[in-house]
Amino acid sequence: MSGGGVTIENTDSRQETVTLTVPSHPRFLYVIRSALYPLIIDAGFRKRDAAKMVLAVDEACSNIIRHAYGGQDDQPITLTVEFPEDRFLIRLRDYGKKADPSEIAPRDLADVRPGGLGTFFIKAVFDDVQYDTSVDRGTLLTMAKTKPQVSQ
Amino acid sequence: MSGGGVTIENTDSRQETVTLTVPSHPRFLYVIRSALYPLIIDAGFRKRDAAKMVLAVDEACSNIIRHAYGGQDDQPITLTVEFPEDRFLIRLRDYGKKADPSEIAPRDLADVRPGGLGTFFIKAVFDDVQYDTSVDRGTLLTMAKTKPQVSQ
Amino acid sequence: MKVEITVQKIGVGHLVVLKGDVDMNSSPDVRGSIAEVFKQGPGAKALVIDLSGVRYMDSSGIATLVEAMQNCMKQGMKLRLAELSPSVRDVFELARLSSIFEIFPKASDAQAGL
Amino acid sequence: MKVEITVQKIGVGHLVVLKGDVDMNSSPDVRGSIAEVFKQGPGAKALVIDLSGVRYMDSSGIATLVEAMQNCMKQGMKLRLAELSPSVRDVFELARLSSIFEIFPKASDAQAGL
Ligand SMILES: Nc1ncnc2c1ncn2[C@@H]1O[C@H](COP(=O)(O)OP(=O)(O)O)[C@@H](O)[C@H]1O
Ligand SMILES: Nc1ncnc2c1ncn2[C@@H]1O[C@H](COP(=O)(O)OP(=O)(O)O)[C@@H](O)[C@H]1O
Repeated sequence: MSGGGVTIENTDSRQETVTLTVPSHPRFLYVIRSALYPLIIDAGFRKRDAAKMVLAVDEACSNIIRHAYGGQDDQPITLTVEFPEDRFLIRLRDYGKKADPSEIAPRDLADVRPGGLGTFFIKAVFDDVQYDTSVDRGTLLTMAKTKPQVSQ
Repeated sequence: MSGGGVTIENTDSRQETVTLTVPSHPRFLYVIRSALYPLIIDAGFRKRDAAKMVLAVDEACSNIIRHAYGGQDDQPITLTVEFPEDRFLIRLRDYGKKADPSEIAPRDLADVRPGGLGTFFIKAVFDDVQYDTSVDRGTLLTMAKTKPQVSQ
Repeated sequence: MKVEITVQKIGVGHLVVLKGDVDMNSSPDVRGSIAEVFKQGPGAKALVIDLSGVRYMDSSGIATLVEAMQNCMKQGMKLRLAELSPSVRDVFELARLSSIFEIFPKASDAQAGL
Repeated sequence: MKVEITVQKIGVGHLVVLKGDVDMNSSPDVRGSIAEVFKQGPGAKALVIDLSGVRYMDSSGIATLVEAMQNCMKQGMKLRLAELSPSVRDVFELARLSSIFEIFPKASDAQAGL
Protein backbone atom coordinates (compact mmCIF):
# COMPACT_ATOMS: atom_id res chain seq x y z
CA MET A 1 0.00 0.00 0.00
CA SER A 2 1.26 3.49 -0.75
CA GLY A 3 0.96 6.37 1.68
CA GLY A 4 -2.02 8.66 1.54
CA GLY A 5 -3.08 11.79 3.34
CA VAL A 6 -4.66 11.51 6.75
CA THR A 7 -8.04 13.01 7.28
CA ILE A 8 -8.77 13.31 10.94
CA GLU A 9 -11.93 15.14 11.83
CA ASN A 10 -12.82 16.98 14.97
CA THR A 11 -15.06 14.95 17.20
CA ASP A 12 -17.69 16.09 19.63
CA SER A 13 -17.02 16.78 23.26
CA ARG A 14 -17.06 13.40 25.00
CA GLN A 15 -15.27 10.37 23.59
CA GLU A 16 -16.90 7.27 25.07
CA THR A 17 -16.25 4.65 22.42
CA VAL A 18 -13.27 2.92 20.89
CA THR A 19 -13.21 2.99 17.09
CA LEU A 20 -10.83 1.07 14.87
CA THR A 21 -10.82 1.27 11.07
CA VAL A 22 -8.68 -1.11 9.03
CA PRO A 23 -8.45 -1.98 5.34
CA SER A 24 -10.35 -5.14 4.34
CA HIS A 25 -7.21 -7.25 4.00
CA PRO A 26 -7.08 -10.45 6.09
CA ARG A 27 -3.74 -9.39 7.54
CA PHE A 28 -5.54 -6.80 9.66
CA LEU A 29 -7.79 -9.36 11.33
CA TYR A 30 -5.00 -9.93 13.82
CA VAL A 31 -4.96 -6.21 14.64
CA ILE A 32 -8.71 -6.23 15.31
CA ARG A 33 -8.35 -9.29 17.54
CA SER A 34 -5.42 -7.74 19.41
CA ALA A 35 -7.24 -4.49 20.13
CA LEU A 36 -10.53 -6.17 21.04
CA TYR A 37 -9.34 -8.83 23.47
CA PRO A 38 -8.10 -6.48 26.24
CA LEU A 39 -11.31 -4.42 25.99
CA ILE A 40 -13.39 -7.54 26.60
CA ILE A 41 -11.18 -8.68 29.49
CA ASP A 42 -11.34 -5.18 30.95
CA ALA A 43 -15.14 -5.39 30.82
CA GLY A 44 -15.01 -8.36 33.18
CA PHE A 45 -15.44 -11.36 30.90
CA ARG A 46 -13.43 -14.51 31.60
CA LYS A 47 -10.57 -15.36 29.26
CA ARG A 48 -12.35 -18.26 27.58
CA ASP A 49 -15.47 -16.20 26.90
CA ALA A 50 -13.32 -13.31 25.69
CA ALA A 51 -11.60 -15.64 23.23
CA LYS A 52 -14.98 -16.78 21.87
CA MET A 53 -16.19 -13.20 21.49
CA VAL A 54 -13.00 -12.34 19.61
CA LEU A 55 -13.56 -15.38 17.39
CA ALA A 56 -17.10 -14.27 16.56
CA VAL A 57 -16.00 -10.74 15.65
CA ASP A 58 -13.18 -12.16 13.55
CA GLU A 59 -15.71 -14.32 11.69
CA ALA A 60 -17.90 -11.30 11.08
CA CYS A 61 -14.90 -9.42 9.67
CA SER A 62 -13.97 -12.38 7.44
CA ASN A 63 -17.53 -12.37 6.13
CA ILE A 64 -17.28 -8.67 5.34
CA ILE A 65 -14.05 -9.25 3.41
CA ARG A 66 -15.43 -12.24 1.47
CA HIS A 67 -19.10 -11.43 1.03
CA ALA A 68 -19.58 -7.66 1.38
CA TYR A 69 -16.35 -6.70 -0.41
CA GLY A 70 -15.97 -9.83 -2.57
CA GLY A 71 -12.32 -10.13 -1.59
CA GLN A 72 -11.37 -6.50 -2.31
CA ASP A 73 -8.66 -5.78 0.22
CA ASP A 74 -8.60 -1.97 0.37
CA GLN A 75 -12.05 -1.14 1.63
CA PRO A 76 -12.83 0.10 5.15
CA ILE A 77 -13.99 -2.07 8.02
CA THR A 78 -14.85 -0.07 11.13
CA LEU A 79 -15.17 -1.66 14.52
CA THR A 80 -16.80 0.39 17.26
CA VAL A 81 -16.93 -0.75 20.87
CA GLU A 82 -19.35 0.90 23.26
CA PHE A 83 -19.53 0.50 27.01
CA PRO A 84 -23.08 0.75 28.27
CA GLU A 85 -23.43 -0.21 31.96
CA ASP A 86 -24.45 -3.81 31.67
CA ARG A 87 -23.51 -4.86 28.15
CA PHE A 88 -20.57 -5.13 25.82
CA LEU A 89 -21.60 -3.68 22.50
CA ILE A 90 -19.71 -4.13 19.26
CA ARG A 91 -20.58 -2.62 15.92
CA LEU A 92 -19.03 -3.53 12.58
CA ARG A 93 -19.62 -1.30 9.63
CA ASP A 94 -18.83 -1.97 6.00
CA TYR A 95 -19.63 -0.07 2.81
CA GLY A 96 -19.88 -3.03 0.47
CA LYS A 97 -22.65 -5.24 -0.90
CA LYS A 98 -25.46 -5.28 1.60
CA ALA A 99 -25.91 -8.48 3.56
CA ASP A 100 -29.19 -10.22 2.79
CA PRO A 101 -30.47 -11.16 6.25
CA SER A 102 -32.46 -14.05 4.77
CA GLU A 103 -29.24 -15.52 3.30
CA ILE A 104 -27.38 -15.24 6.55
CA ALA A 105 -28.49 -18.52 8.00
CA PRO A 106 -26.08 -20.54 10.11
CA ARG A 107 -25.63 -23.95 8.47
CA ASP A 108 -26.85 -27.22 9.87
CA LEU A 109 -23.90 -28.47 11.91
CA ALA A 110 -24.70 -32.08 11.02
CA ASP A 111 -23.56 -31.17 7.52
CA VAL A 112 -19.79 -31.52 7.91
CA ARG A 113 -18.24 -29.45 5.14
CA PRO A 114 -15.80 -26.58 4.94
CA GLY A 115 -17.51 -23.22 5.44
CA GLY A 116 -20.78 -22.02 6.86
CA LEU A 117 -19.54 -21.87 10.44
CA GLY A 118 -18.97 -18.13 10.74
CA THR A 119 -22.53 -16.94 11.26
CA PHE A 120 -23.15 -19.93 13.51
CA PHE A 121 -20.31 -18.82 15.81
CA ILE A 122 -21.54 -15.22 15.82
CA LYS A 123 -25.04 -16.23 16.90
CA ALA A 124 -23.80 -18.81 19.41
CA VAL A 125 -21.49 -16.37 21.18
CA PHE A 126 -23.47 -13.12 21.32
CA ASP A 127 -26.85 -12.59 23.00
CA ASP A 128 -28.04 -10.20 20.38
CA VAL A 129 -27.00 -10.02 16.71
CA GLN A 130 -28.50 -7.58 14.22
CA TYR A 131 -27.66 -6.91 10.60
CA ASP A 132 -28.90 -3.42 9.74
CA THR A 133 -29.00 -2.87 5.98
CA SER A 134 -31.03 0.35 6.20
CA VAL A 135 -27.81 2.38 6.48
CA ASP A 136 -26.79 4.55 3.57
CA ARG A 137 -24.23 2.12 2.13
CA GLY A 138 -23.23 -1.37 3.22
CA THR A 139 -24.23 -3.02 6.47
CA LEU A 140 -24.07 -2.17 10.17
CA LEU A 141 -23.75 -5.32 12.24
CA THR A 142 -24.43 -4.98 15.97
CA MET A 143 -23.36 -7.71 18.38
CA ALA A 144 -24.09 -7.43 22.09
CA LYS A 145 -23.41 -9.58 25.12
CA THR A 146 -24.49 -9.06 28.71
CA LYS A 147 -21.57 -8.57 31.07
CA PRO A 148 -20.97 -11.17 33.74
CA GLN A 149 -22.19 -10.24 37.21
CA VAL A 150 -19.26 -9.20 39.32
CA SER A 151 -19.25 -10.30 42.92
CA GLN A 152 -17.38 -7.62 44.83
CA MET B 1 -18.94 5.43 30.83
CA SER B 2 -22.47 5.37 29.51
CA GLY B 3 -23.41 4.35 25.99
CA GLY B 4 -23.67 6.94 23.29
CA GLY B 5 -24.71 6.93 19.68
CA VAL B 6 -22.22 5.82 17.09
CA THR B 7 -21.40 8.20 14.32
CA ILE B 8 -19.68 6.36 11.55
CA GLU B 9 -19.05 8.31 8.40
CA ASN B 10 -18.62 7.13 4.87
CA THR B 11 -14.99 7.12 3.86
CA ASP B 12 -13.47 7.62 0.45
CA SER B 13 -12.76 4.81 -1.94
CA ARG B 14 -9.44 3.30 -0.83
CA GLN B 15 -8.69 2.54 2.80
CA GLU B 16 -4.92 2.42 3.21
CA THR B 17 -4.45 3.38 6.83
CA VAL B 18 -5.33 1.95 10.21
CA THR B 19 -7.08 4.40 12.52
CA LEU B 20 -7.81 3.88 16.20
CA THR B 21 -9.64 6.37 18.41
CA VAL B 22 -9.82 5.84 22.16
CA PRO B 23 -10.90 7.99 25.11
CA SER B 24 -8.05 9.70 26.95
CA HIS B 25 -8.18 7.33 29.92
CA PRO B 26 -4.94 5.49 30.78
CA ARG B 27 -6.78 2.17 30.67
CA PHE B 28 -6.89 2.42 26.88
CA LEU B 29 -3.10 2.72 26.55
CA TYR B 30 -2.99 -1.07 26.59
CA VAL B 31 -5.42 -1.21 23.68
CA ILE B 32 -3.24 1.14 21.64
CA ARG B 33 -0.16 -0.94 22.43
CA SER B 34 -1.95 -4.17 21.53
CA ALA B 35 -3.15 -2.89 18.17
CA LEU B 36 0.14 -1.25 17.27
CA TYR B 37 2.60 -4.03 18.04
CA PRO B 38 1.44 -6.49 15.35
CA LEU B 39 1.39 -3.70 12.75
CA ILE B 40 5.03 -2.91 13.51
CA ILE B 41 6.05 -6.58 13.43
CA ASP B 42 4.15 -7.01 10.18
CA ALA B 43 6.15 -4.11 8.72
CA GLY B 44 9.34 -6.11 9.26
CA PHE B 45 10.80 -4.64 12.46
CA ARG B 46 12.46 -6.95 14.96
CA LYS B 47 10.63 -7.65 18.22
CA ARG B 48 12.94 -5.55 20.37
CA ASP B 49 12.67 -2.55 18.08
CA ALA B 50 8.92 -3.03 17.87
CA ALA B 51 8.71 -2.97 21.67
CA LYS B 52 10.66 0.30 21.77
CA MET B 53 8.42 1.88 19.13
CA VAL B 54 5.36 0.82 21.11
CA LEU B 55 6.93 2.35 24.23
CA ALA B 56 7.52 5.66 22.46
CA VAL B 57 3.93 5.85 21.18
CA ASP B 58 2.65 4.95 24.65
CA GLU B 59 4.71 7.80 26.09
CA ALA B 60 3.30 10.20 23.53
CA CYS B 61 -0.23 9.09 24.50
CA SER B 62 0.54 9.51 28.21
CA ASN B 63 1.74 13.03 27.45
CA ILE B 64 -1.50 13.79 25.62
CA ILE B 65 -3.52 12.58 28.61
CA ARG B 66 -1.46 14.54 31.13
CA HIS B 67 -0.41 17.66 29.29
CA ALA B 68 -2.83 18.23 26.39
CA TYR B 69 -5.95 17.10 28.27
CA GLY B 70 -4.75 17.88 31.82
CA GLY B 71 -5.92 14.48 33.01
CA GLN B 72 -9.43 14.66 31.51
CA ASP B 73 -10.21 11.06 30.64
CA ASP B 74 -13.03 11.35 28.09
CA GLN B 75 -11.35 13.21 25.26
CA PRO B 76 -10.36 11.63 21.94
CA ILE B 77 -6.89 10.36 21.09
CA THR B 78 -6.60 9.20 17.49
CA LEU B 79 -3.76 7.02 16.30
CA THR B 80 -3.27 6.67 12.56
CA VAL B 81 -0.78 4.28 11.03
CA GLU B 82 0.26 4.71 7.42
CA PHE B 83 2.29 2.35 5.30
CA PRO B 84 4.44 4.20 2.80
CA GLU B 85 6.94 1.93 1.01
CA ASP B 86 10.03 2.45 3.11
CA ARG B 87 8.80 3.95 6.36
CA PHE B 88 6.49 3.24 9.25
CA LEU B 89 4.47 6.36 9.90
CA ILE B 90 2.44 7.02 13.03
CA ARG B 91 0.28 10.04 13.70
CA LEU B 92 -1.27 10.96 17.02
CA ARG B 93 -3.95 13.60 17.13
CA ASP B 94 -5.42 15.32 20.15
CA TYR B 95 -7.84 18.23 20.52
CA GLY B 96 -6.52 19.60 23.80
CA LYS B 97 -4.10 22.30 24.87
CA LYS B 98 -1.55 22.74 22.11
CA ALA B 99 1.92 21.42 22.81
CA ASP B 100 4.52 24.18 22.98
CA PRO B 101 7.37 22.74 20.90
CA SER B 102 9.88 24.88 22.83
CA GLU B 103 8.73 23.27 26.10
CA ILE B 104 9.02 19.78 24.74
CA ALA B 105 12.66 19.27 25.50
CA PRO B 106 13.87 15.86 26.62
CA ARG B 107 15.47 16.20 30.03
CA ASP B 108 19.15 15.82 30.77
CA LEU B 109 19.50 12.14 31.63
CA ALA B 110 22.19 12.90 34.19
CA ASP B 111 19.40 14.44 36.26
CA VAL B 112 17.94 11.32 37.88
CA ARG B 113 14.42 12.22 38.93
CA PRO B 114 10.96 10.86 38.23
CA GLY B 115 9.53 12.23 34.98
CA GLY B 116 10.89 13.86 31.88
CA LEU B 117 11.74 10.62 30.12
CA GLY B 118 8.77 10.42 27.73
CA THR B 119 9.90 12.88 25.10
CA PHE B 120 13.44 11.52 25.37
CA PHE B 121 12.18 8.02 24.49
CA ILE B 122 10.12 9.35 21.59
CA LYS B 123 13.10 11.14 20.05
CA ALA B 124 15.50 8.27 20.75
CA VAL B 125 13.30 5.67 19.06
CA PHE B 126 11.92 7.44 15.98
CA ASP B 127 13.97 8.90 13.12
CA ASP B 128 11.63 11.82 12.65
CA VAL B 129 9.35 13.45 15.24
CA GLN B 130 7.20 16.48 14.52
CA TYR B 131 4.70 18.31 16.68
CA ASP B 132 2.34 20.21 14.37
CA THR B 133 0.33 22.81 16.29
CA SER B 134 -0.94 24.55 13.16
CA VAL B 135 -3.95 22.21 13.06
CA ASP B 136 -7.36 23.60 13.87
CA ARG B 137 -7.47 22.36 17.46
CA GLY B 138 -4.88 20.48 19.52
CA THR B 139 -1.73 18.92 18.17
CA LEU B 140 -0.82 16.46 15.41
CA LEU B 141 2.28 14.51 16.33
CA THR B 142 3.99 12.60 13.52
CA MET B 143 6.56 9.90 14.29
CA ALA B 144 8.35 8.05 11.51
CA LYS B 145 10.94 5.31 11.35
CA THR B 146 12.66 3.83 8.34
CA LYS B 147 11.86 0.16 7.86
CA PRO B 148 14.68 -2.34 8.19
CA GLN B 149 16.14 -3.58 4.91
CA VAL B 150 14.83 -7.04 4.19
CA SER B 151 17.27 -9.50 2.71
CA GLN B 152 15.19 -11.89 0.62
CA MET C 1 1.62 -12.57 12.18
CA LYS C 2 1.97 -15.52 9.85
CA VAL C 3 1.64 -19.13 10.84
CA GLU C 4 4.81 -21.25 10.86
CA ILE C 5 4.36 -24.60 9.13
CA THR C 6 6.78 -27.53 9.40
CA VAL C 7 6.17 -30.71 7.40
CA GLN C 8 8.02 -33.88 8.31
CA LYS C 9 8.04 -37.56 7.29
CA ILE C 10 7.38 -39.87 10.21
CA GLY C 11 7.06 -43.66 10.50
CA VAL C 12 3.31 -43.71 10.03
CA GLY C 13 3.24 -41.05 7.31
CA HIS C 14 3.39 -37.28 7.69
CA LEU C 15 3.59 -34.83 10.57
CA VAL C 16 2.53 -31.22 10.10
CA VAL C 17 3.42 -28.87 12.97
CA LEU C 18 1.60 -25.54 13.08
CA LYS C 19 2.65 -22.53 15.15
CA GLY C 20 0.82 -19.20 15.33
CA ASP C 21 -2.68 -18.06 14.51
CA VAL C 22 -4.65 -20.00 11.90
CA ASP C 23 -7.07 -17.44 10.50
CA MET C 24 -8.35 -16.24 7.13
CA ASN C 25 -4.92 -14.70 6.52
CA SER C 26 -2.85 -17.79 7.21
CA SER C 27 -5.11 -20.76 6.47
CA PRO C 28 -4.46 -20.64 2.70
CA ASP C 29 -0.80 -21.37 3.54
CA VAL C 30 -1.79 -24.25 5.81
CA ARG C 31 -4.07 -25.59 3.08
CA GLY C 32 -1.23 -25.39 0.55
CA SER C 33 1.22 -27.24 2.80
CA ILE C 34 -1.27 -30.01 3.48
CA ALA C 35 -1.99 -30.30 -0.26
CA GLU C 36 1.75 -30.92 -0.82
CA VAL C 37 1.58 -33.86 1.57
CA PHE C 38 -1.17 -35.52 -0.46
CA LYS C 39 0.91 -35.14 -3.61
CA GLN C 40 3.67 -37.29 -2.15
CA GLY C 41 2.00 -40.50 -3.29
CA PRO C 42 0.69 -43.56 -1.46
CA GLY C 43 2.19 -45.49 1.44
CA ALA C 44 1.31 -43.17 4.33
CA LYS C 45 -1.05 -44.47 6.98
CA ALA C 46 -1.71 -41.18 8.68
CA LEU C 47 -1.42 -37.43 8.65
CA VAL C 48 -0.74 -36.10 12.13
CA ILE C 49 -1.25 -32.38 12.72
CA ASP C 50 0.40 -30.99 15.85
CA LEU C 51 -1.58 -27.96 17.02
CA SER C 52 0.32 -27.34 20.27
CA GLY C 53 1.63 -24.00 18.98
CA VAL C 54 -1.73 -22.75 17.76
CA ARG C 55 -3.28 -20.19 20.09
CA TYR C 56 -6.04 -19.14 17.76
CA MET C 57 -8.06 -20.85 15.05
CA ASP C 58 -11.14 -19.59 13.24
CA SER C 59 -13.64 -21.24 10.91
CA SER C 60 -11.23 -21.01 7.98
CA GLY C 61 -8.80 -23.15 9.99
CA ILE C 62 -11.59 -25.59 10.84
CA ALA C 63 -12.57 -25.70 7.16
CA THR C 64 -8.97 -26.50 6.24
CA LEU C 65 -8.93 -29.42 8.68
CA VAL C 66 -12.32 -30.71 7.48
CA GLU C 67 -10.99 -30.66 3.93
CA ALA C 68 -7.82 -32.46 5.04
CA MET C 69 -9.97 -35.13 6.66
CA GLN C 70 -11.97 -35.59 3.47
CA ASN C 71 -8.75 -35.95 1.45
CA CYS C 72 -7.34 -38.42 3.97
CA MET C 73 -10.48 -40.53 3.69
CA LYS C 74 -10.15 -40.57 -0.11
CA GLN C 75 -6.59 -41.85 0.18
CA GLY C 76 -7.35 -44.36 2.92
CA MET C 77 -5.34 -42.39 5.47
CA LYS C 78 -6.20 -41.31 8.98
CA LEU C 79 -6.16 -37.70 10.08
CA ARG C 80 -5.10 -37.25 13.66
CA LEU C 81 -4.91 -33.98 15.55
CA ALA C 82 -2.62 -33.55 18.54
CA GLU C 83 -2.30 -31.23 21.51
CA LEU C 84 -5.11 -28.71 21.09
CA SER C 85 -4.81 -25.65 23.33
CA PRO C 86 -7.88 -24.87 25.46
CA SER C 87 -8.95 -22.04 23.16
CA VAL C 88 -8.64 -24.19 20.02
CA ARG C 89 -10.54 -26.98 21.80
CA ASP C 90 -13.29 -24.43 22.56
CA VAL C 91 -13.59 -23.64 18.85
CA PHE C 92 -13.95 -27.35 18.02
CA GLU C 93 -16.58 -27.70 20.70
CA LEU C 94 -18.45 -24.61 19.56
CA ALA C 95 -18.46 -26.16 16.06
CA ARG C 96 -19.56 -29.54 17.53
CA LEU C 97 -16.62 -31.14 15.73
CA SER C 98 -14.72 -32.59 18.70
CA SER C 99 -16.26 -35.99 18.02
CA ILE C 100 -15.66 -35.93 14.25
CA PHE C 101 -11.88 -35.61 14.60
CA GLU C 102 -9.50 -38.03 16.30
CA ILE C 103 -7.81 -35.85 18.89
CA PHE C 104 -4.74 -36.93 20.90
CA PRO C 105 -3.03 -35.29 23.89
CA LYS C 106 0.43 -35.43 22.27
CA ALA C 107 1.78 -35.85 18.73
CA SER C 108 3.61 -38.98 19.91
CA ASP C 109 0.32 -40.55 21.08
CA ALA C 110 -1.16 -39.83 17.68
CA GLN C 111 1.50 -42.03 16.04
CA ALA C 112 0.69 -45.12 18.08
CA GLY C 113 -1.70 -47.94 17.21
CA LEU C 114 -1.76 -47.62 13.43
CA MET D 1 -5.03 -5.22 32.23
CA LYS D 2 -4.04 -4.32 35.75
CA VAL D 3 -0.74 -5.15 37.36
CA GLU D 4 -0.75 -7.77 40.13
CA ILE D 5 1.21 -6.70 43.19
CA THR D 6 2.30 -9.02 45.98
CA VAL D 7 4.09 -7.63 49.03
CA GLN D 8 5.93 -9.99 51.37
CA LYS D 9 8.22 -9.77 54.42
CA ILE D 10 11.55 -11.45 53.84
CA GLY D 11 14.67 -11.86 55.99
CA VAL D 12 16.39 -8.74 54.69
CA GLY D 13 13.27 -6.59 54.58
CA HIS D 14 10.53 -6.53 51.96
CA LEU D 15 9.87 -8.26 48.66
CA VAL D 16 7.49 -6.74 46.12
CA VAL D 17 6.55 -9.01 43.20
CA LEU D 18 5.02 -7.32 40.16
CA LYS D 19 3.17 -9.11 37.37
CA GLY D 20 1.67 -7.48 34.28
CA ASP D 21 2.24 -4.19 32.52
CA VAL D 22 3.51 -1.24 34.54
CA ASP D 23 2.20 1.79 32.66
CA MET D 24 0.48 5.09 33.39
CA ASN D 25 -2.66 3.11 34.26
CA SER D 26 -1.09 0.74 36.77
CA SER D 27 1.95 2.57 38.17
CA PRO D 28 -0.13 4.57 40.70
CA ASP D 29 -1.06 1.20 42.26
CA VAL D 30 2.59 0.11 42.31
CA ARG D 31 3.54 3.43 43.87
CA GLY D 32 0.86 3.00 46.54
CA SER D 33 1.99 -0.51 47.44
CA ILE D 34 5.60 0.57 47.74
CA ALA D 35 4.55 3.52 49.93
CA GLU D 36 2.88 1.04 52.31
CA VAL D 37 6.20 -0.77 52.68
CA PHE D 38 7.94 2.44 53.82
CA LYS D 39 5.22 3.00 56.43
CA GLN D 40 6.10 -0.27 58.16
CA GLY D 41 8.83 1.35 60.20
CA PRO D 42 12.58 0.78 60.51
CA GLY D 43 14.52 -2.47 60.63
CA ALA D 44 14.50 -3.43 56.97
CA LYS D 45 17.80 -3.59 55.15
CA ALA D 46 16.44 -3.81 51.65
CA LEU D 47 13.47 -3.56 49.37
CA VAL D 48 13.66 -6.21 46.64
CA ILE D 49 11.40 -5.77 43.61
CA ASP D 50 10.91 -8.89 41.50
CA LEU D 51 10.16 -7.83 37.93
CA SER D 52 10.17 -11.30 36.34
CA GLY D 53 6.45 -11.04 35.54
CA VAL D 54 6.67 -7.57 34.00
CA ARG D 55 6.57 -7.65 30.20
CA TYR D 56 6.13 -3.94 29.76
CA MET D 57 7.24 -0.86 31.65
CA ASP D 58 7.05 2.77 30.59
CA SER D 59 8.51 5.98 32.02
CA SER D 60 5.85 6.12 34.73
CA GLY D 61 7.12 2.74 35.95
CA ILE D 62 10.70 3.97 35.81
CA ALA D 63 9.67 7.11 37.72
CA THR D 64 8.05 4.92 40.38
CA LEU D 65 11.28 2.96 40.81
CA VAL D 66 13.41 6.12 40.91
CA GLU D 67 11.15 7.46 43.65
CA ALA D 68 11.39 4.15 45.53
CA MET D 69 15.18 4.38 45.34
CA GLN D 70 15.12 7.91 46.73
CA ASN D 71 12.90 6.79 49.61
CA CYS D 72 15.14 3.79 50.28
CA MET D 73 18.17 6.08 50.47
CA LYS D 74 16.37 8.31 52.98
CA GLN D 75 15.66 5.31 55.20
CA GLY D 76 19.14 3.80 54.85
CA MET D 77 17.76 0.87 52.83
CA LYS D 78 18.92 -0.67 49.61
CA LEU D 79 16.68 -0.99 46.59
CA ARG D 80 17.39 -4.10 44.55
CA LEU D 81 15.67 -5.08 41.32
CA ALA D 82 15.52 -8.69 40.20
CA GLU D 83 14.93 -10.60 36.99
CA LEU D 84 14.27 -7.93 34.38
CA SER D 85 12.83 -9.27 31.13
CA PRO D 86 14.71 -8.29 27.95
CA SER D 87 12.12 -5.65 27.05
CA VAL D 88 12.21 -4.07 30.52
CA ARG D 89 16.00 -4.15 30.42
CA ASP D 90 15.82 -2.30 27.10
CA VAL D 91 13.76 0.46 28.72
CA PHE D 92 16.34 0.83 31.51
CA GLU D 93 19.10 0.99 28.93
CA LEU D 94 17.23 3.51 26.80
CA ALA D 95 16.85 5.61 29.96
CA ARG D 96 20.57 5.09 30.78
CA LEU D 97 19.49 3.88 34.22
CA SER D 98 20.92 0.36 34.18
CA SER D 99 23.94 1.55 36.17
CA ILE D 100 21.94 3.57 38.71
CA PHE D 101 19.97 0.55 39.93
CA GLU D 102 21.31 -2.61 41.50
CA ILE D 103 19.98 -5.32 39.22
CA PHE D 104 20.12 -9.06 40.02
CA PRO D 105 19.37 -12.10 37.85
CA LYS D 106 17.02 -13.63 40.47
CA ALA D 107 15.10 -12.38 43.52
CA SER D 108 17.06 -14.90 45.64
CA ASP D 109 20.39 -13.38 44.51
CA ALA D 110 19.08 -9.96 45.49
CA GLN D 111 18.67 -11.13 49.10
CA ALA D 112 22.27 -12.22 49.49
CA GLY D 113 25.20 -10.20 50.84
CA LEU D 114 23.33 -7.68 52.95
N1 LIG E 1 -21.26 -9.52 5.87
C1 LIG E 1 -21.96 -10.25 4.96
N2 LIG E 1 -22.38 -9.68 3.81
C2 LIG E 1 -23.06 -10.39 2.94
N3 LIG E 1 -23.39 -11.70 3.09
C3 LIG E 1 -23.00 -12.33 4.20
C4 LIG E 1 -22.26 -11.64 5.20
N4 LIG E 1 -22.01 -12.52 6.19
C5 LIG E 1 -22.56 -13.68 5.84
N5 LIG E 1 -23.16 -13.60 4.64
C6 LIG E 1 -23.91 -14.70 3.97
O1 LIG E 1 -24.17 -15.73 4.94
C7 LIG E 1 -23.65 -17.00 4.51
C8 LIG E 1 -23.14 -17.80 5.70
O2 LIG E 1 -21.97 -17.19 6.23
P1 LIG E 1 -20.97 -18.05 7.12
O3 LIG E 1 -21.74 -18.78 8.16
O4 LIG E 1 -19.91 -17.15 7.64
O5 LIG E 1 -20.34 -19.15 6.16
P2 LIG E 1 -19.56 -19.00 4.77
O6 LIG E 1 -19.13 -17.59 4.68
O7 LIG E 1 -18.43 -19.97 4.94
O8 LIG E 1 -20.55 -19.41 3.73
C9 LIG E 1 -22.58 -16.64 3.51
O9 LIG E 1 -22.33 -17.67 2.59
C10 LIG E 1 -23.13 -15.36 2.87
O10 LIG E 1 -24.05 -15.68 1.85
N1 LIG F 1 1.34 16.33 24.10
C1 LIG F 1 1.86 17.37 24.84
N2 LIG F 1 1.15 18.50 24.99
C2 LIG F 1 1.64 19.51 25.71
N3 LIG F 1 2.86 19.49 26.32
C3 LIG F 1 3.62 18.40 26.21
C4 LIG F 1 3.15 17.27 25.47
N4 LIG F 1 4.12 16.31 25.53
C5 LIG F 1 5.11 16.82 26.26
N5 LIG F 1 4.83 18.07 26.69
C6 LIG F 1 5.74 18.95 27.50
O1 LIG F 1 7.07 18.39 27.47
C7 LIG F 1 7.55 18.11 28.79
C8 LIG F 1 8.44 16.87 28.80
O2 LIG F 1 7.63 15.71 28.60
P1 LIG F 1 8.14 14.28 29.05
O3 LIG F 1 9.53 14.09 28.55
O4 LIG F 1 7.17 13.25 28.62
O5 LIG F 1 8.23 14.32 30.63
P2 LIG F 1 7.13 14.67 31.73
O6 LIG F 1 5.80 14.57 31.06
O7 LIG F 1 7.34 13.58 32.75
O8 LIG F 1 7.45 16.04 32.21
C9 LIG F 1 6.31 18.00 29.64
O9 LIG F 1 6.56 18.32 30.99
C10 LIG F 1 5.36 19.00 28.97
O10 LIG F 1 5.60 20.32 29.41
